Amino acid sequence: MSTMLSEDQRGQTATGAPDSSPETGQGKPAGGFRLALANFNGPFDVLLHLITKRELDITEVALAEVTDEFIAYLRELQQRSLEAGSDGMKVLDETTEFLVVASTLLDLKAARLLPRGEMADEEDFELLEARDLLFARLLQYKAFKHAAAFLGERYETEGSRRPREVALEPEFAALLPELIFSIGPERFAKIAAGVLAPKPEPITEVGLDHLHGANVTIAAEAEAIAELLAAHGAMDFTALVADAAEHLVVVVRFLALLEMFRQKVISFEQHDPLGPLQISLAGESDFDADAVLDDYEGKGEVDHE
Amino acid sequence: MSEIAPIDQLPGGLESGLEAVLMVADTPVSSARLAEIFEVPVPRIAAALESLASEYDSRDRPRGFELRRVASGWRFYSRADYADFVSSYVLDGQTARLSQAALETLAVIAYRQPVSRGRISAIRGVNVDSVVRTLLTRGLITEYPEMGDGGATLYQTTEYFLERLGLGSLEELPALSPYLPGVADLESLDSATYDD
Amino acid sequence: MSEIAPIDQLPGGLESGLEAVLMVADTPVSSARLAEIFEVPVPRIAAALESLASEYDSRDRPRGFELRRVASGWRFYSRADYADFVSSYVLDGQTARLSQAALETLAVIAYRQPVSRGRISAIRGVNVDSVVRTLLTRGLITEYPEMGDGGATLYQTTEYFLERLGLGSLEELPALSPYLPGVADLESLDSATYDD
Repeated sequence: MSTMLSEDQRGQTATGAPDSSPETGQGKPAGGFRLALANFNGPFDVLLHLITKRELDITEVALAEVTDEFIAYLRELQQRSLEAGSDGMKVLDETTEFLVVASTLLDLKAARLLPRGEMADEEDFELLEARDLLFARLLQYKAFKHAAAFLGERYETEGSRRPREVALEPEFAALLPELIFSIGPERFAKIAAGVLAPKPEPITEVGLDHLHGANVTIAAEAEAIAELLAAHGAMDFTALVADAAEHLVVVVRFLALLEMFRQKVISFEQHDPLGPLQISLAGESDFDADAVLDDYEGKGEVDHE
Repeated sequence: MSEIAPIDQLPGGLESGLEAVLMVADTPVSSARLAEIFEVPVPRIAAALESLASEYDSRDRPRGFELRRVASGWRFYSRADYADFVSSYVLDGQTARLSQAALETLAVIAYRQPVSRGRISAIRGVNVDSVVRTLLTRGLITEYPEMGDGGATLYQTTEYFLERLGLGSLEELPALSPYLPGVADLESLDSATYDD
Repeated sequence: MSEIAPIDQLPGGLESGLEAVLMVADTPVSSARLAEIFEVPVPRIAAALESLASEYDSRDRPRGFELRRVASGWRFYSRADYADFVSSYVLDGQTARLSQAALETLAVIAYRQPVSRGRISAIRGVNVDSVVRTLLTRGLITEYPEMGDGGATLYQTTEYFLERLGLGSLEELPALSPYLPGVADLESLDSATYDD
């Protein structure tokens, strides 16, 4: 995790420093945590940075622990947008991006504050899913951030070399086949107009893409698992996710397995110690997709999916 | 092709012939294409190119240029040591840096191509419209010829992307999985997902 | 200028430095310009260039390239001995027609000249480097004598372009407005939209 921080500082991304950061100068008492606003690439970036700052591994961290700082960041973001008086669309866009993550974090924090056992099972489960989805996204984001660092380094070092890209020597240019260029001024003007006409600005949507990414649901993945098991008999987890196109599917399939186990649709078997866990249909009951739909589909703020 | 080729009858032979062709090339030239031009087998071309490249590098005086294999072929480059002087001669956007946002977006496209803006946004958690435009203008990405689901435009990296990063092919991109810590199951999934 | 120049501290020294700059130079470079770049006196530049040129010619193996002095300065050329091979490279896959990309780029240059590659890229939304080279090679455009902002090279169309289009002068280029429905004040709109 410590490498993340150094990268952030090398690139012009994140320099949110604990304690003495002078970047924002928003008149907060010295010593408080502040972030260099606008240096971050969205909510995942901020979250990753907050986790890094606490030297927590995102595979272990309880996200609830960084919630307060995250919410504080969101507040400053809004404050600054107001001050800058920038266009409302952009502010709205940015805010929704952060809200998705913030609401998930708040849920997690609330769960920690509640005494164990007071929450209904389904809510526990929703929370588990919310957290895991957030983890999955963070892991993915982190992986791409590292890949970006590799690309950035290559881009930088390669920039110090230049390819030879020169116009053809006249003797050889003269050998080229005579140009067929019988287009006429009118058609030429049409082409020019086509290129020079102002392009319609791409619709500035309030970014909803982050809310509706790939359509991955527990119900659908449970169905996929049941089909696979019906066709192949017992399988291990690796085989069950072999066709998954992204991490999120793996995570959701894992959650679906838990749900299916709870409903006694499947059973687990381990033949030798530390051996692969074999999963097969238990045959005791069918999977109740509706129960899952009820459980998860209403959960708008974590439904990036 | 085993007897004496025309190029062998010229002073300097194949190596000088290769130098002459590469001197006018404005894109990387593959050994296969050079083999056709000089009517000699590909392995002989490859060996001659390697030998030229190392001659430029390791002579008592390293040359101001180097011969490198990038994207789909070979090409002359100015040597990095002299970058300061070269850039004071050539003023253009080549050295303009890419922002962190542009690099992250480029990474997602490189590993997930062809990919829609919506999918990139989902992974990065932010709107990427303007960054994608920048990458298009820089020639690092281009539109994929086919539409994605629901008519979304898909993007892919270009040959220039490989050239600009000094990569021989997309396979030379490091695997994404080592960057994902401690998730064994995801690890094995990665090889299935990303190495395509 | 008589003490040790920065270039003397690099491996290869001035000669390799000159090779680096000339390898990427698109047009001949004068010794005066090279003297500025390397911060050494013109006579030293001239001597180094002469020595390089004769090294390429007279080594046991004549190089596939030569360094020649033409009116405006020095430039690398492919050596005439290998012209057959170079021609077969150049002619391979050449078409007699301009691609759509080339036509669009030419159109932007014709209606917005003098214009930089950066601006053309911004208007077309793609990298135009190689297309601009093609248009230069085909003699349809040429470099504008003055530099643009920040030292960018500007391009304009040629007499040959007008001939091919059957026009006597640039004023005869048809107005664009009839082809742009609903845009009353094109000129101001254009500059507002594309100025970068």
